[in-house]
Amino acid sequence: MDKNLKEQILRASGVNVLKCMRCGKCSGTCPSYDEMEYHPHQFVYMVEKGDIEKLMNSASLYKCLTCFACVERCPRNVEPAKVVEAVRLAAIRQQGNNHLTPAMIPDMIDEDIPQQALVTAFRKYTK
Amino acid sequence: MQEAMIKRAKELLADGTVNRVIGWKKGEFFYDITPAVFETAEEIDADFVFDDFTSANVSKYLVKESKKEGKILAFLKPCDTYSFNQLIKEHRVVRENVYIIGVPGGPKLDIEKIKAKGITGVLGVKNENFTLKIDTLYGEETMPFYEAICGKCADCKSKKHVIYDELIGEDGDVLDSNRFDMVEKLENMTAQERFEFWREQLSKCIRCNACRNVCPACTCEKCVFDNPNSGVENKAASDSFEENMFHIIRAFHVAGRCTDCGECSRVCPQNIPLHLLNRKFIKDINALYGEYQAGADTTSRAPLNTYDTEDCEPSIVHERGVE
Amino acid sequence: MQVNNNFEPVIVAFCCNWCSYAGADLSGTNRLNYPTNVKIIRVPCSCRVNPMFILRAFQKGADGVIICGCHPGDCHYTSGNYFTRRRITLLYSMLDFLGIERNRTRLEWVSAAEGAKFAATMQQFTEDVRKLGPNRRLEDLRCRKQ
Amino acid sequence: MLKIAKNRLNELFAAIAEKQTLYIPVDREDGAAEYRKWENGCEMSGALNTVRSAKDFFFPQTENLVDFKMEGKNIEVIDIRKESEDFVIFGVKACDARSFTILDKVFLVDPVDSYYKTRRDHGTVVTMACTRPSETCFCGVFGIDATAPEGDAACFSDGENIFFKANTEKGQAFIDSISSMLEEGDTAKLDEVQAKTKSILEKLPLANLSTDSFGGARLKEHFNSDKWGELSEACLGCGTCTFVCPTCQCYDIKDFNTGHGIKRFRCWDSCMYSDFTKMAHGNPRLTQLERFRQRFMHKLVYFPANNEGEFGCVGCGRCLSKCPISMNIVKVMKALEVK
Amino acid sequence: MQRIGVFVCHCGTNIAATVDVKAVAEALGHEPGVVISQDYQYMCSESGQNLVKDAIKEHNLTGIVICSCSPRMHENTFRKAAASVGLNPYLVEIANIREQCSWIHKEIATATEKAIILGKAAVAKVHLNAPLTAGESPVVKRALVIGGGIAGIQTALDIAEAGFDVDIVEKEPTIGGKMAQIDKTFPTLDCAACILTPKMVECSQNEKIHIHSFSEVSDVKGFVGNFTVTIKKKARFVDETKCTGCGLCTEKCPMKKVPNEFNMGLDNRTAIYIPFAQAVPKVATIDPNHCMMLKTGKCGVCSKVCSVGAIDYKQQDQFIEEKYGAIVVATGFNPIKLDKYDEFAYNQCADVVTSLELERLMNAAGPNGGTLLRPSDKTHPHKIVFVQCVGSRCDDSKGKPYCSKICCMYTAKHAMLIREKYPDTEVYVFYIDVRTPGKNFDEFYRRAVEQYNVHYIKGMVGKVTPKSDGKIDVQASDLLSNEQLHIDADLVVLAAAIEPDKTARPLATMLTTQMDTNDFFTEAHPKLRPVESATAGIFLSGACQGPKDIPETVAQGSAAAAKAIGLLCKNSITCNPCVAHSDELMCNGCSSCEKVCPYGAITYIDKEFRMPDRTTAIRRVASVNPAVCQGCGACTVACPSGAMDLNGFSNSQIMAEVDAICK
Repeated sequence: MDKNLKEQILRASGVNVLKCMRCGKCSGTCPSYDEMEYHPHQFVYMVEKGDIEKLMNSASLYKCLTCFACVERCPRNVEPAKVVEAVRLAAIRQQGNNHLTPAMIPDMIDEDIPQQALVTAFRKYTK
Repeated sequence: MQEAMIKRAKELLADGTVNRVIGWKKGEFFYDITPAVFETAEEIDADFVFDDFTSANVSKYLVKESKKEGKILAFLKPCDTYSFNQLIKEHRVVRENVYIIGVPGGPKLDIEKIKAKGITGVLGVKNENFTLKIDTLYGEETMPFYEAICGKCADCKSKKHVIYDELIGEDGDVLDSNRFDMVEKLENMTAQERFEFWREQLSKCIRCNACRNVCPACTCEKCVFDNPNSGVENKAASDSFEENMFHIIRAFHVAGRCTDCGECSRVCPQNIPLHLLNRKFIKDINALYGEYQAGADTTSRAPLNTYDTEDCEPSIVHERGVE
Repeated sequence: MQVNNNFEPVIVAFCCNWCSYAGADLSGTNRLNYPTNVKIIRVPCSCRVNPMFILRAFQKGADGVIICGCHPGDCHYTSGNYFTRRRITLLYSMLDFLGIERNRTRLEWVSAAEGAKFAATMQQFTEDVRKLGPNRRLEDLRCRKQ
Repeated sequence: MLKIAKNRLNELFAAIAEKQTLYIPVDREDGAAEYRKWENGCEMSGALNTVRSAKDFFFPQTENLVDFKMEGKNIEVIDIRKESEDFVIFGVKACDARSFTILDKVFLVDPVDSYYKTRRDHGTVVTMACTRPSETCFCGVFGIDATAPEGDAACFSDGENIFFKANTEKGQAFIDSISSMLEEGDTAKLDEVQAKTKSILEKLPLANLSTDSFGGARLKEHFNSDKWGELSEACLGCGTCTFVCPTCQCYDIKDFNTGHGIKRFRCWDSCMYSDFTKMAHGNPRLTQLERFRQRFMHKLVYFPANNEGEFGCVGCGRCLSKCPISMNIVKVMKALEVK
Repeated sequence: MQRIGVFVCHCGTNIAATVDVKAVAEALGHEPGVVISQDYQYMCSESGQNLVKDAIKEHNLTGIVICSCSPRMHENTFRKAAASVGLNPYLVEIANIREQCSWIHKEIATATEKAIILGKAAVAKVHLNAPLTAGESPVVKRALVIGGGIAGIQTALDIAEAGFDVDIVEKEPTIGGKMAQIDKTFPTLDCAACILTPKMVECSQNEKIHIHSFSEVSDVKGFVGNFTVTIKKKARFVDETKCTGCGLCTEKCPMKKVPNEFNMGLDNRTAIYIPFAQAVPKVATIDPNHCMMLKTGKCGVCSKVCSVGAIDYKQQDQFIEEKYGAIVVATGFNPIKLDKYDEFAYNQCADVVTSLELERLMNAAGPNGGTLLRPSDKTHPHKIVFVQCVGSRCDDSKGKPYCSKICCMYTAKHAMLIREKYPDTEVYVFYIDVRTPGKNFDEFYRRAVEQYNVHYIKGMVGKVTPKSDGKIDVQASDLLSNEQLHIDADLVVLAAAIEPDKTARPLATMLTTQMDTNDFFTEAHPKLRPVESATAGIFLSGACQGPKDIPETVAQGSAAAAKAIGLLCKNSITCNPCVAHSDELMCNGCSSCEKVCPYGAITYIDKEFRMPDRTTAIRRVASVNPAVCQGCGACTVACPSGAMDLNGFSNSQIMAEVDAICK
C-alpha cells in the first residue's frame, strides 16, 4: 500500500474517508453505477484501505460523471465524488502524458459545447 | 448664573420646598471652592459660589444627604446628573428627598493647569475673549482660556441633564466627543509601550484614595481595599504590583457603572490619567456589547449584570489591535 | 530577551466543577498527559472567579492563569458562564491595555466530555506561557522565588 | 561666600553623584515636580516645590522592617537592614527642611526609631532658598524664613550663581567635598534678590495668618468647638493631605505573606482613614468629623503641647493645592481663630 | 489553633505508582496546623475510612485533607465518614492527586512535587473551612408530569400508587401520546391500544391523578420541593366538566375536511372533534382554526345539538398556578420532517409514507379500517420497500447524528405483519446495520427473515422515483452482491429519525435543566443518574432524554416515578449549605447581585443598623434565600464590596489555594 499516494488523495480531495458508515447510498444513487467496475462506495473504502493502484488502473475513473449526486445524498457528508476526482487526478499525473492535446480540440468543438467545458476538460486532462 | 441660582435657592428654602441646599462654597482664594451644604439664606448670600472653578461633582454627597430629614436642593451640572441617575439605579440615594436644579456645565478651569505653566503666586483670573488675564504676586500673566480648562471638561460627553426637577439656563445635547482618542492611541501602541506608559503613570500613585473616595460610583460601605478580611486590603503600594492591582480592580468595580464624570483624574494629586482606565472599559463595552452610557437612565441593566448568548469570546482580546 | 530554557511556568487553572473539572478528571481517566505546571482550583462555576483571584495568582508567582467553564449555553447554573464571558473579556482586555502579555491569560470552554480538549488546551497554554518567560510585568517582586 | 555659576550646576551634580547618591527635584511631563535620583541629563526643577515632600527620604511611604521565614513549624526572624549608603538631597525648600526638625522630634526621641535614624545619619540635606513663593505659602507663620533655609547646607541663587553656606558640620563637610568646584563670589546681587523675595513674603495673602489661637493650652476649647462639623462636612476621607504633608508621621505596621516568608513592613497611615488606630476593641474615632479633627488638633494643639510649642505644620501649602475639596489647615485655622 | 489531619491514598498503584505517597505525607506533615499525616492503601475502603475516623477522634482533628481521587468521586464518602465521628462534613477537603496528577503524569519526581502542592492547597483551604449546616426546606407533596404519553402515564400511575397527588399536563386534547397511534408492539405483537388504553382509563379514574389535557406549562418558579408552576389551559371551547363525550357534535359538525392529525393527516375529521374513540379525557375540542362559528360567527350547530350545553364559544385560555415538590418531564418525541430528503420523494408521492403513517394505515381504527391500501389509489400494495436510517446517523449538516434506535425493530414488525396478513406481498428492507440489542429482539428479526421471508438487503436507497404507471422506482445498492437494484414498488416506507418534541427546549429553559445539542434532556449522570436532570427535583421520563422503545420508556417512567416518590416521601429536604450569603454590614444594597442570580434567590430588605457614627439607620441590604440559592457564585463577583461570599468556596479559601499553588 502506498501511504504517500493515500495521503495525497486524502489531501487533494479534502475527504475524511473514516466518516463513511458503509451504507452504500452513494452507490444506490449513482447514475453510472452499471458502467463502473468499482462503485462509489468502493472508491471510498478502497482509498481508506490504501488500495489505490487498482482504482487508478480502472476505467471506472472515467465513468464518474462528477454529477455529485453521491455528495448530495451521502448522509455522512463523505463526498465520494471528490475521492473519485482526486484518484482521477492522481492517475493523470502519474501517467505523465496528456489525455488531451491542443490538436484534439478542434474536432471536439460543436455548436452546443460550452467554452467552459473545454477549458475545464483541458485543465483536467492535461498535465 | 450664580445670582439666579442664589435667588432660586432662597425661594425654595423660603417656601419650605427644601430645608437645605448643596452647592459650592467660596474659599481662601478665588479657586479653592469646597462643596457645602447651606441651611439659611444668609449662609447662601455669604458664601455660595458658582463660577469657572465649581467643577466638583456634588452628587456623591447626596448618598448621605438624601437620607436625612427633609428635602435638599442640589444644583447638578449635566455630568453630575448622570452620576446621580446611576446612584438612583443602585438604590443609593432617595430620589424623593432631592430637589434637582440642572445648571449649565463647564468648561470649568483647573488651577493646576495654570500653575503647570509656571505661573505662581496667583491672586485672580479674568477671562477676556478666551484669554485668561492672571493677576499674580509677580505681575500679570496671560494664557489661552482653553489651555486652562479642566481635563474632564475638555472631553465633555454631554451637555444634557438626564434628570432634574427644573433647569436654570438652557439644556444641552449629548456631544460627539473625542474622549476615546487617548485610549485608542494607547491601544495602538505596542504592549511594551503600553506597559511602560502605565508603569510610569501608576508608579506616581501615592494611594491617597482620592480617586476612589471622590468617585460617585464608589459608594461601598467598606471598600475591599480597606477591608482586612477581603484578602486584598492594603494601605500603600509596597510593590508596583499593588499599584496595578488597586487601579485595575478600582476600574473593574466601576466598569459598566462609571458615568465618565472625570472626577478621579481631576482630584489625583499626582495627575495620573485614571479616567483612561475607566474609559477603556467604556470603550470596550460600547464596542463589544453595544453603546451604553451609565447614568443615562435609571432602569437599564448594567452591561456586566447582563449578557447576550451571542456575546463575543474573550479571544477577541487576543485577536485585535497590537500585541 | 533572556531565554531561560529551564523555565517552568506556574499555571493556575480555575475549573468549573460541572464541566471543566470533570473534563480534567476525564483526561485523567483517559491518561491524557498535560504538563505538571498546571494546578487546578475547583470552583462551582466559572462565574465564581473573581478578577482579584487572577491578579492574586500573578502576584504570588503565577506565570499564566486560565479559566475553564462550561460551553456557553451549557452552564449548570444556566447563565453563569455568560457573565464570566463578559467579565473576563473586559478584564483581559484591561490587562492587555496595561501592557500585560495577552497569552498569560485565557478562557476556554471545556465540557465534562472533553477530556482530550482539556489536556490539549493545557498543553498549548503551558507552551504559550513558557514561550513568554516568567511573569515580570504583573509580578510582586517580594514574592519572587529566590 | 562660595559660589558656582548656575550653568555649571550639572558639573557639580555629576561630581556629587560620583561619591554619593544624589537626589534633586526635577520636572515631570505633567508639569509637577518630584525628587529623582540624579542621572546625567537631569535638570533641576524650577518649581516652587515637589508634590511629594522630602520626608520620603527619611520616612518612606513603605519600608520593610523585618522578615520571617518559616521552616516547617519553626519561625526564623531575619533583620533585613543593610548598611545604608550616604546620599545627598539637593534643593530642599525651607519648609521641608523644617519638617525634618519636626520628624526628628518624633523619631529620634526615646525610643529612637533606628530605621529613621540610619537614614538621617546617612543623608545630607542641601536646601535652596526660595525666590518665588506662591500664594499658598505660609511658612513665615511658623517662623520659617524662606530666604534662609535650614538643612545641613543652604544654597542661594541670585539668578546666575548659586551660593553655598554650611549650617552643620555635615553641611560643612559637604561643601568641603565640592570646594574644588566653588569659588568666592560677590553677594551684592544675591542680597538684592533676597530683599525682593522678602518683600514678596510680606505681601503673601496668608502672611497674616496667626497661630496665637493655637497651642497646647487651647485643647478643650478647640476640641469641643462646634465648627468641626461644618469644616469636615465635605471631607472625602482620602489621604491626600496626609500623604503630601511633610510633617505627617503616622504609620501602620503590617505583615505580607510572600509565599516563602513574611515581610513585616510599615507604611504611612492617615488619620483620615476609617481604620486609623483601629484596635482590638474597635476604633476610637468612628466618624469623619473625629478623624478630621484629629488631624488638625494634632498639628495645632497636641504637637505643640508635647514639643515646646512647636507646631506640626511648616506652611508649605501642599494641602492647600492638593485637597480634592479644598479644605485645608488655613481654613481650619481661620475658622477656629479666637478673636 | 487548627488541628489538621492529612490522609494520602495509594489507590492501590493508581496513585502510588506515579506519586511517592510517603513523600507527600511527609511533606504535608510539615505544613502549619497539620498534626497527623498518613498514607494508606485504599483510603475509601472500610478500613481506610476507619483510619480517618480514628485519627479524627484520637487527635481531635478540626479539619481533614484527603489526597486521593477526584472529589467528584469520594468527597461524599469522606464527608460521611467525618460526620459519623462528629466532625462537620464540610471540614473535609480533597486533593485530587489521581485524575489530576498520578494518571496524567509519568515522572515520579514531578508528579510527587505536584501532588504535594495540590495537598498544600487543600491544607491551606481547610484552614479556612467553616463548619456548615445544611438548611432544610419543606417538600410539597404533589408531583407534576409534563407529557401524557406512555412515559408520563406510567410515571403518574406509579406516583399516584405511592399515594401522592400528581398532575399530568398534556398539550393535546387527550393523553396517550405516540403509543396510542401505534398498531402493534414488538417483539410480542401485542395490540398497542389493548395495553395502553386500560392505563389511560386508570389515569382518569385514579383520584390522585389530575389530567390537564390541552394544556401547557407556561412558567416555572421555585426549586426542588417547592416549585410553583403556571399551567395554561388552552381554550377548547367545550366545558370539560359538562361534556359527556357522546360525540353527537362531531357527527353534526358541517366542517368535515380538517386533516386528522391522529391519523397523520391520512383522513379527515370535523372542526369539533374527539381525537379517537378511547381518548382520555373523552371530551370534545373545537379547533378554532377551522370552526366556522369561531371564525365567522355563523354556524353554532354543535351548540344546538349538545344536550348538556357544554359548548362555550367564549371560552378563554385559563392560567392556573399550582405548587409541586417534583417535576417529571415526559415530553416525548416526533418523527422528523422529511422536507430535506428530496431523493425519497416523500413530498411528491402519496405512496411514500413514514413508518408512523404506516401504523395508522394498518390500524383497525385507521383511515382504511385496518386494510393496508395505498393512500393514492386505495389499492393493495404488492411490493413494499422499507428504507432504514432516514435522517438518522447523519452528519450534522444532513440530519440527526444519533441512531433513532427503534426503527430496526418496528420495521421488522411491520414487515412481519404485512407478510402475515398479505402473503402475496413482497417486502424489501434496505438497511445499513440491523440493530437489535434487547430481550427477544434479534430472535424477532430473525423470524422476519427466516419465517416470513422478508428480503433484507444491505445497502441504501439512493433515489425514489414515482412513475407514471403508479409504481415507484426504488434505486438502491446491494452492497453484498455489489450491484445496483431497481425495484418497482407499490409502497415505500421511510424509517424517519425521531427527535425530541419542539416544546422541550423552551421548557428546559423554564426548568433550568440542561439539554444536549439535539435537544434531548441531559441526565444528571449518564450511567448512575439516568432519570434525574442535573437540576434537583426535575426528573426525566421516556424519549425526551433519548430515543427509546416502549419497554425502555415504561421502565424509565417507573424509575423517574421512584425518584420522584423518594423526594415526595420526605417532609423536607436538606439544602446544599454551600450557598451565598451577604455580610449586611458591608452590603450597600446596589442590586448588582440580584441581577446576576439565575434563581431569584436574592431579595432586598430594609433593616435598621447601628452605624459607625453611633446613629441608627435603615439600610437596604441583600438577603439570600439559602433554599433557593444553588451556590454558583455569580453574585460574589458582581458585588464590588465583597459583601457577598460563598460558603465552601469563599474568597479567602480560593485565595489561600491560589497562594499555596503559586508559592
